[in-house]
Amino acid sequence: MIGIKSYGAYIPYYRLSRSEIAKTWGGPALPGEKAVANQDEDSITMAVEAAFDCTRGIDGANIDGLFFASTTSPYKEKQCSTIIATVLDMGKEIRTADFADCLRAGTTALRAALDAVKAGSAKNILVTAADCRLAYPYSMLEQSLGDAAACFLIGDSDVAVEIEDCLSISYEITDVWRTDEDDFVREWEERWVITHGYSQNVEEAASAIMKRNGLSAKDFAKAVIYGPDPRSHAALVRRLGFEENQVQDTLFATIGNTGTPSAPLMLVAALEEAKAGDNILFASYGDGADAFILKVTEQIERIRERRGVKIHLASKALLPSYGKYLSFRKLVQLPPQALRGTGSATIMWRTKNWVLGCHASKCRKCGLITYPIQRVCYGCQAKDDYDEISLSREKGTLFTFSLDNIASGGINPPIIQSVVRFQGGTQFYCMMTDCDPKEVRVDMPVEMTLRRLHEEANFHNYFWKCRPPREGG
Amino acid sequence: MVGITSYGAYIPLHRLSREEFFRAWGGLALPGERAVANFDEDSVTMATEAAIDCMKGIDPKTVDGLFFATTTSPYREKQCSTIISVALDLGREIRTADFTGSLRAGTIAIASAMDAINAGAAKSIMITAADLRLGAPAGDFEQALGDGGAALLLGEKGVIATIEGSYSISDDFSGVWRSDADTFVRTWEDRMVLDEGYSAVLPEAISGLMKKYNLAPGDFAKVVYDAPTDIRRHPRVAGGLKFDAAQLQDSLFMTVGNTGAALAMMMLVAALEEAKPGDRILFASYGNGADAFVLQVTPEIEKVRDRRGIKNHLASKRVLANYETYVRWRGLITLEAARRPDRSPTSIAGLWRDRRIILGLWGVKCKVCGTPQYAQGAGLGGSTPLRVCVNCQAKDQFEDYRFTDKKAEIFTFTQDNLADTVDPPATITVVDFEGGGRAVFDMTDRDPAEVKVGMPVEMTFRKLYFDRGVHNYFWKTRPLRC
Amino acid sequence: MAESIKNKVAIVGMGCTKFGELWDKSASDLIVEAAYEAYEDAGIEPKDVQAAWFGTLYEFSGMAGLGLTVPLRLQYKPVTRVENMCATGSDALRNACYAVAAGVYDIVLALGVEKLKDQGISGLGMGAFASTGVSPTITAPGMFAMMATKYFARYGLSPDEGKRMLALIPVRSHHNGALNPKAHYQREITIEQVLAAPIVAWPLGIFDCCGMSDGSAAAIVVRAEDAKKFRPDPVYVKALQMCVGPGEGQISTDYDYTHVEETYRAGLAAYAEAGITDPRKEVSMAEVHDCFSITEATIMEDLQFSPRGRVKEDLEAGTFTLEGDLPVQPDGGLKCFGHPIGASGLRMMYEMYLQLQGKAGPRQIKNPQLGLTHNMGGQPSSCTVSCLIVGL
Amino acid sequence: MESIRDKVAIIGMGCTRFGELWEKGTDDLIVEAAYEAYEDAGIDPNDIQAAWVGTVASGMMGECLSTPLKLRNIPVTHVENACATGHEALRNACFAVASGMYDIVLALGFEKLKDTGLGGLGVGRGLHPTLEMRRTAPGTFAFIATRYFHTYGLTPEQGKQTIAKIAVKNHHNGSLHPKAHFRREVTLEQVINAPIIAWPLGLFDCCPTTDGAAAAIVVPAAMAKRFRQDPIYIKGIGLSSAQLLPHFRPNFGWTSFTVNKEASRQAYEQAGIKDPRKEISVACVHDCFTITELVIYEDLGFSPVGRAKEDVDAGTFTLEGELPIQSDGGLKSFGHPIGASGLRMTYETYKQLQGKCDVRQIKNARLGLSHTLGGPPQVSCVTIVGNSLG
Repeated sequence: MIGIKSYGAYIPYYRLSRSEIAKTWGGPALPGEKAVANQDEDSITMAVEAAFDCTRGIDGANIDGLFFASTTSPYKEKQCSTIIATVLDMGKEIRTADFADCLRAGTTALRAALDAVKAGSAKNILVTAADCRLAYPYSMLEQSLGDAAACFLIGDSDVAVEIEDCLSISYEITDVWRTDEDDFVREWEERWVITHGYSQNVEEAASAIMKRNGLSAKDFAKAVIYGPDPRSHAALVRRLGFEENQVQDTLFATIGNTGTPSAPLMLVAALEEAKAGDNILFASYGDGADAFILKVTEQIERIRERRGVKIHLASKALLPSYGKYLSFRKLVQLPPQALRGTGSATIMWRTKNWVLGCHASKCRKCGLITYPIQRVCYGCQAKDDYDEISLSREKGTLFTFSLDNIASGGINPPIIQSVVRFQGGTQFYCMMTDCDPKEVRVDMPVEMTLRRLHEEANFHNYFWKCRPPREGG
Repeated sequence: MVGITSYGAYIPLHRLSREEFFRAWGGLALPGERAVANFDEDSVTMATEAAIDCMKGIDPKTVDGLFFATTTSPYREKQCSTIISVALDLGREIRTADFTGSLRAGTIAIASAMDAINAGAAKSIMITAADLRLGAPAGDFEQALGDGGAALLLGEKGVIATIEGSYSISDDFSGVWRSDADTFVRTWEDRMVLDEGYSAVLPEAISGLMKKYNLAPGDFAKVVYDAPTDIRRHPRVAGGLKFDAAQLQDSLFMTVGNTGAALAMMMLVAALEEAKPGDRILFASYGNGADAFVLQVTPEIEKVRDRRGIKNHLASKRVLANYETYVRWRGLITLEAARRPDRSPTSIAGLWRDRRIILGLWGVKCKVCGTPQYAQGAGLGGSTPLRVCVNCQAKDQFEDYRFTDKKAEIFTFTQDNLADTVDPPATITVVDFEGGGRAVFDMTDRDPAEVKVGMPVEMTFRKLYFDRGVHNYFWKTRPLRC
Repeated sequence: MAESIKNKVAIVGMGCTKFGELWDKSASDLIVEAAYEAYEDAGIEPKDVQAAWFGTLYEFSGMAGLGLTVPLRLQYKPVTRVENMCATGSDALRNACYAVAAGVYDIVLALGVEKLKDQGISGLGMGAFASTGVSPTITAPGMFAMMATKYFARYGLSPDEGKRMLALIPVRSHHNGALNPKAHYQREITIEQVLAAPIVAWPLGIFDCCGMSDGSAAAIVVRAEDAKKFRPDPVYVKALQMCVGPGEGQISTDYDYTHVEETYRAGLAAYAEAGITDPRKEVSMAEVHDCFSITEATIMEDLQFSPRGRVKEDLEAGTFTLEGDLPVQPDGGLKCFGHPIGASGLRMMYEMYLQLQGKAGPRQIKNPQLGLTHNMGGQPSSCTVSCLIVGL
Repeated sequence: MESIRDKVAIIGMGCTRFGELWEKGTDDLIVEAAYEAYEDAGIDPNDIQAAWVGTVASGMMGECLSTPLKLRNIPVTHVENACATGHEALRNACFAVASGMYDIVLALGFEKLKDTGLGGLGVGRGLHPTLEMRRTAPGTFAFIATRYFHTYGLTPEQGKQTIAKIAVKNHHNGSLHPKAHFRREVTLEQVINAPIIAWPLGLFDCCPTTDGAAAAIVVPAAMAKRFRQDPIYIKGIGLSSAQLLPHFRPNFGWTSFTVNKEASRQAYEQAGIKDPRKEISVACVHDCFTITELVIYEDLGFSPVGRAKEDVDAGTFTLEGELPIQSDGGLKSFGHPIGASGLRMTYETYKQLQGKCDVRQIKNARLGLSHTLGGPPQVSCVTIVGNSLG
């Protein structure tokens, strides 16, 4: 049976209290907080994090496809799935695809992965979904939207969740949208959006798949159903006949509506609590709806050590101000920075193994590990005699650091310049992110995270940073 | 075995001689001409046209999925495959997906459709690809790029070309790219782009495919893969792989230009137009990696010979008078605003309510008197579906009646110089459909001097205009093409 | 059985501003000027007005009854705002007449106004009505041009012949307008000028189109039996008819684009109400809705002034000139007055009123008995038509 | 392997005033430094047979020197070696003279930094864009401070107090030098309380950005006395380049620089110095940041490893101390016009050895050391001069 072999999630470290937004603009505050991607995060970096979480203990080389779903891809013409696959050290002979334009793209990609595995054209496919959507400042939507990513590994052996049936409907409606030139999410009148878009479609798809399988609400341990806001969600699940204890929370109060990864993220949260034998109804929405019937197997216990939703949720820091959020999202004009980075397609391509893959060279003669890759060994001068090893998942310690007030050009100072020490003395020079400068100490443990470093030569340049380890994993 | 069951293509009517770019900017004129989408076309409309061509004689009910591939989607958050599926009158319980990001998006979508059919999740899936990429003025891309679309229907029954095998590689190299904020295609140094991208990765995929299926260059009647903007690289790859020049499918560079995510599929359509049963075709495409397929043509191919495809669309053309028209159509210069009243604000609720009427051009036929009728309303308050027959006043006695595929005749028309349009005068036609029905539409792809009362026209799916965040798609009339 | 309005009410006073691009005047200015001319003409005080009907189309010219009461400071009187596309002015008068005929009021005011020239654009928008945005990219001249295209095709006129026929209409209207101090355009033109003018919407050129103007006109309506108390020469209402079509022109293949059924039917009804059997003979003069030359041409046929397909002969014979059998647009028409929408119907009536009272100066038609006004709102394929007849 | 010791001599030197010389271009700086050197040596410009010019970012080719000085058809070589560039010009000039090829040569270093509109030094080039992105010089040297404090058990407060004393000392010396950029004393409190640039380094821990030029006339040792009675002889020149940036060097400790140790070892060996702390009379070292000077004490063998603090506290390196360091005020007071710095330091040791330093004069100076460190610490040059042969 084909299904989900592993799951992973990512929620940014930073949260913004909705009352902070309301305090800035006046007007009512929705309860809770939203997850806010750091200024160096985007949908690619978040998808990478979720994929790492999902592939904990799984060798990237054994995965033969990666699908990326997002409505906030940083490129119009350049495949983001390839970038992510490179980071994950997946091979070259793999299937990659970017699914876009639709908040349902995550489950659309999931279905495509199911097809590919079922059709025998791939064994294991990673499906990542991430979004970092912008709402107009001062709008109510600004309080609702959050940033996050989710990931599933789809395969046909050792599945933790069997996918027993799926159903899709497609629906032409311009309810919540962005054109190719829009920065901010547009929305038509809310009641219409909910009634004729979300509620009608999801109800139709969910009812149809239950009917087709001769199931009713009571047959499910959990109903994992996308919800743009808690109230509409509650009304819908009630109409579908679910009791409160069957309903998976929308994560609205803690993360916000995250768009493409929203329903997948809820599913991750549900699976964290699921027991073997549980039936789950899973549905997502966006220009139509996708519905799935899932059955949890005993293999679920094998993948409990993910950071997933629960642990990522617990690991957080509140942004001190709304202004910080504005600067993170570049919604205010900041002073120009005299950046030194000069992007170069040639250099980035040539060095993708160590830039994206986080590869160090390990000398075959003396065993010394050096980052970045060195052709002539620093220890024994052996030439071109090394293996590439990835440091991306290694844990290290902070060997030395400085809190650099000038490196940032005055924006969000200080930059935490870091020298990370890995086992065997490997040094990794980088910046630290997701950390309060006051808490930086020599010898503190750190882990690596891929971030968007800068935009030069019209590329988004991604590179690794270190951060205090998030909980778990 | 899964295969292609039908094909279709679309090339805009208008072409611009590359000499016109030279006239405007000096520098280097590439040979030939390029296809230029009309001001009212975009990747959604061109993909729709190609899909309509592909659907000729096929019942929409038999198609249960539509995948759209492009790098120039008009929306970032709104599924375009859904829009196209409504225009094609596909059902609601269908699979839709937008594949983007890569110039290989078309073949990626094909691979996904094959999976879905092989997995039994769908019987027949339409893959339609179109691109309308912009080269910055005065640059090489402006000359080399072209606009167009192609569509393939995949399924298991009535296969015209079986897909016998496939091979994909993924490669994180972006020699030609656009970030989320870019309007124009960017490129790195061309030699590096070609040496390390196209000329390295594409042959690797093709050789990998041949090796995997134990095939040699001589086993193929045709080899079809897309060309980069530097056209010289296209035959060079073939030569390196030991294919004869005769085996190589023309890149459409001289006639259409590089159509991005649609190019490989358009070339495949051109190849299928000439293919004979039993021909084996190698089909590949490049873009952040490469996909390669082995196809084998079946006798069923003869059943789809009536497509407009590439050949007929190529022959049907009008050469644009000058570069300035191109610049105007692409919105590359700011023109004086028309001194006309603002348009009524677009009501999205209205568009949604009438989505089948607007996107699917569905009208009604009176069950009492048999009169077909299409109501688009007078503009005030949005159009409303017909409830009462215009002829016999019977109320709610209608059956659905579709006008998209009906030919029509101009009853009367005007050339409106006052109307706010990118391509004045606005040619407005009152048309009577064959079989009955009357409606008023903008006319496109027309020569104003040739419009006559009684002239036969057909319907084409276009973008009327952009208003407050919405691309308004609707149908227009045009002189019969092909 | 419905009764007729014939001879139940009378107009005892009228006012009309100068029409034109009145940059220095607001809608309120125009309202005051038209109303006070009417008060004075009727010999009444403002406080004598018991109720009013206010015709205006666009919100920028005034909304609700307040648009009238505020500038005129009408003290807590009932005022109804009437809107019926281009027939708005006529419909304001029509409703005022019905209220008086009903015996509810003795003295009422009907006033129409439109202030178009504050928008900075040419042409009339559809305002803030939401739409699906898929209507054709067409303008008013474009809509009517489609009648010309089809009229020429149907009656075998080459475009040149057709245009030459239509050109006679603006040449005549400009001649009349040149004689009218209140007209927007007061300049004669030649056929050659008309034919050589730039094309607006083929086959219509600039001189085939009416202007864009500001203006206002007003009438004081009283019961017929009271009319002579106000003046010796009141004008009596003989017919008030209106026909609103089902909008089949864009849907039904039966619609022929060479005539407007609504005009034909409104005319038929008005003639019946007024007891007219031979309109060409009995109607002394007419002000019709000549928004475009082709519109007037087809109206002549729809109102049975000319036989179907043969208006060309009448135009060439000068039938509709001031000196002809049936003078049309004696004041210069929409062509010279422009079309401040709410005002037009009452402006037409103002000319009929003056002519019947023999006060039209150099434009005076000899011995008129019955005058007809015709307003058309919308587009050929979907419209509202009013047809009013007044007489001595 | 032979030694450069006593083979060549410097017979004339020149140095411009250092500072934000808004009104002066590179040509002005070059001409001023060169003509002071000509005059000091008592030679005519036409006597120059070859020249070496050092600049990192202010000029290209030998022509950048020959054009302003109108040097006619003689060989001019442009050298560049990061912050050791000035020293490199001198070093290569010395080698050419020692080889017997030329008799009278000019070595000149200059840099015009204040035309860029930037507060800091210009761009380091050649590093990968993603690695170069946010790298700053203070950020890199702050790594050393963090790690030095940590390794030797200093609290951040103790560490900052220690390096602050270096800034106080250098400002004191600079206040006595008419050509210095900063000629103002600072107090310990001022240094400690200054704004943080890159923690733990504050504003006064950093050298300024400055324009300047310095030049030397080099001749064979045997000819030196023909020009003047008090020529200064080259005793040793050591140069060391690292094989990998410290950022990426496995097991790198961030408390000292191997290149410093290696360059000084070479120079001491050539000069026959066994105990540098005792034998060197005066030293000008690369105090781009106070922490750099601290570790240089240890790298160059002036202080025991990990115990420079004791020497700092004891005043060992003040003008009156056992081994005066930065008698002219150092980079801290002169700034760091990169190509000029090595020659500016040599200018100070030259003048000290000739006894011409007025209020800054060190008694009985016999051997002077100058040291530059190019970075992100990866090249080090140590030049030792003496005022007598043998």
